Amino acid sequence: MIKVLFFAVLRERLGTSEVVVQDFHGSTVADLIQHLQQRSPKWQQELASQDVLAAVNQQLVSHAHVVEAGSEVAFFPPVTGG
Amino acid sequence: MIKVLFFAVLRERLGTSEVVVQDFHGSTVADLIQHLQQRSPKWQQELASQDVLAAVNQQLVSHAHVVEAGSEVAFFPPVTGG
Amino acid sequence: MQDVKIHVQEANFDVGDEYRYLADDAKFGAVVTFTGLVRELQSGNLTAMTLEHYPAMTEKALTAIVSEAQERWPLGRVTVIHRVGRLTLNEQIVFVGVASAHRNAAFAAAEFIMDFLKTRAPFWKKEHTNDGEYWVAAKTTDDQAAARWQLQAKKD
Amino acid sequence: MQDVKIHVQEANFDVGDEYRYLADDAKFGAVVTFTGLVRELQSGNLTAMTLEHYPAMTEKALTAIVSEAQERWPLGRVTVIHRVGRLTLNEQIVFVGVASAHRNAAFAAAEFIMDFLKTRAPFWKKEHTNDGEYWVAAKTTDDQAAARWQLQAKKD
Repeated sequence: MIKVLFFAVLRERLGTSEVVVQDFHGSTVADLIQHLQQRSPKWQQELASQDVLAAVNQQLVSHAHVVEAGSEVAFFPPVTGG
Repeated sequence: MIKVLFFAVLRERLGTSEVVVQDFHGSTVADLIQHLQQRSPKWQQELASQDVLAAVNQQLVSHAHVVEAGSEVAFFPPVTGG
Repeated sequence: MQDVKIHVQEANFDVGDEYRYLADDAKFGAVVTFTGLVRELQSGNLTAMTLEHYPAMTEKALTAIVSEAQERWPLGRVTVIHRVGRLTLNEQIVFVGVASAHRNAAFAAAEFIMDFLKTRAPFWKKEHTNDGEYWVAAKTTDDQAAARWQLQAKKD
Repeated sequence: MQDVKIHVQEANFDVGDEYRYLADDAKFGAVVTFTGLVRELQSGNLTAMTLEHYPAMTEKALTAIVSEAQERWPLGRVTVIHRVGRLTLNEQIVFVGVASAHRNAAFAAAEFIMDFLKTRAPFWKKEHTNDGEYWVAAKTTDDQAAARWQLQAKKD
């Protein structure tokens, strides 16, 4: 099981802040993105950008990072604080 | 006539904060230093350092700067404010 | 981390109070502060902004940035405050304050923390204007500002 | 110079008040402040220090430094306060504050002003210790800090 969170414009466009993925058999963040993109054309489109940032267990990682079962994975647009 | 001011350790070592030079026939700050150095061996020594900074009319200048009659010339050690 | 204060909060902060805390440690003679405020857009019709964040990650990310600064420069107290929620025009958004025995270290560390906060800490701004609401786009200048620290040897 | 406040004074200053003045101009979203304080010597026996200056020149020199910063970066309000006279341990000596629309300009300008204040403004410190009085020697690191600005193109 993987908990997936979305923030900011990505949260608004997908219409959800959190989904739980039970059936993920891939390995990396990129695989998880591909898995989520199968949900609908909208998900396909919104998660397609190379600009989507990923954090695994609250740490920024590259899309090549391996996702262990039980992880919290967050996807969000480039940050704009400060 | 040239008004000459001294600050900080230079003021203390020369024992004066201000002298008026009436008979200066040189041209540059370096000439004025040489002129002042003739006053005594102490003045010779205290004004000998290349580190002595000069301001003419309250502007930092090089020792090659030309000194006009009526100027205020100040000599002081490297600054240590802040 | 000792002497590191990191707050993510809706409440405002007082720069005078934050300065006093930083200056209170008598070993460090240089204190640099940065404060960022909500300002008018070029278009002139900003009414407010909302700061969203990723609560579980925010303090971790800020702590990691401050730790990296502490590895690069000898620092005393360090404070980072970032507000979240709804902020109106001229309100304070962010505060970074650094004490050090060396002024150039204090300047460099404060700027480093801001540059990485802007590119690595999970905050997002939405602007509310008379024409609607817009998520702020990330600036490539912020990426460039953060990237230049990678190029610098840890020589400061 | 409009929006430039330069004070050379015996009185103390309040960083919170100075910050508020800088932040009060609603056009500029970034405010950087630097404060320098009297700290203990390595030898640990400082009792006080005296700041001497060249009154006719001091404000001129500081104004020239601020003008140079304004030519390099787009700045809002700028404040420079330098105290003179006798100061005891932990007292504030100097304040530099800069407002700008751009945070990197605010940081750079504040550091630039401090670097040149340290090498071009006519102030001299004498330390009073249990062992006697000593004029502080100028630091070559201060000269180096000022010199690096000459090497930088005005690209910021």
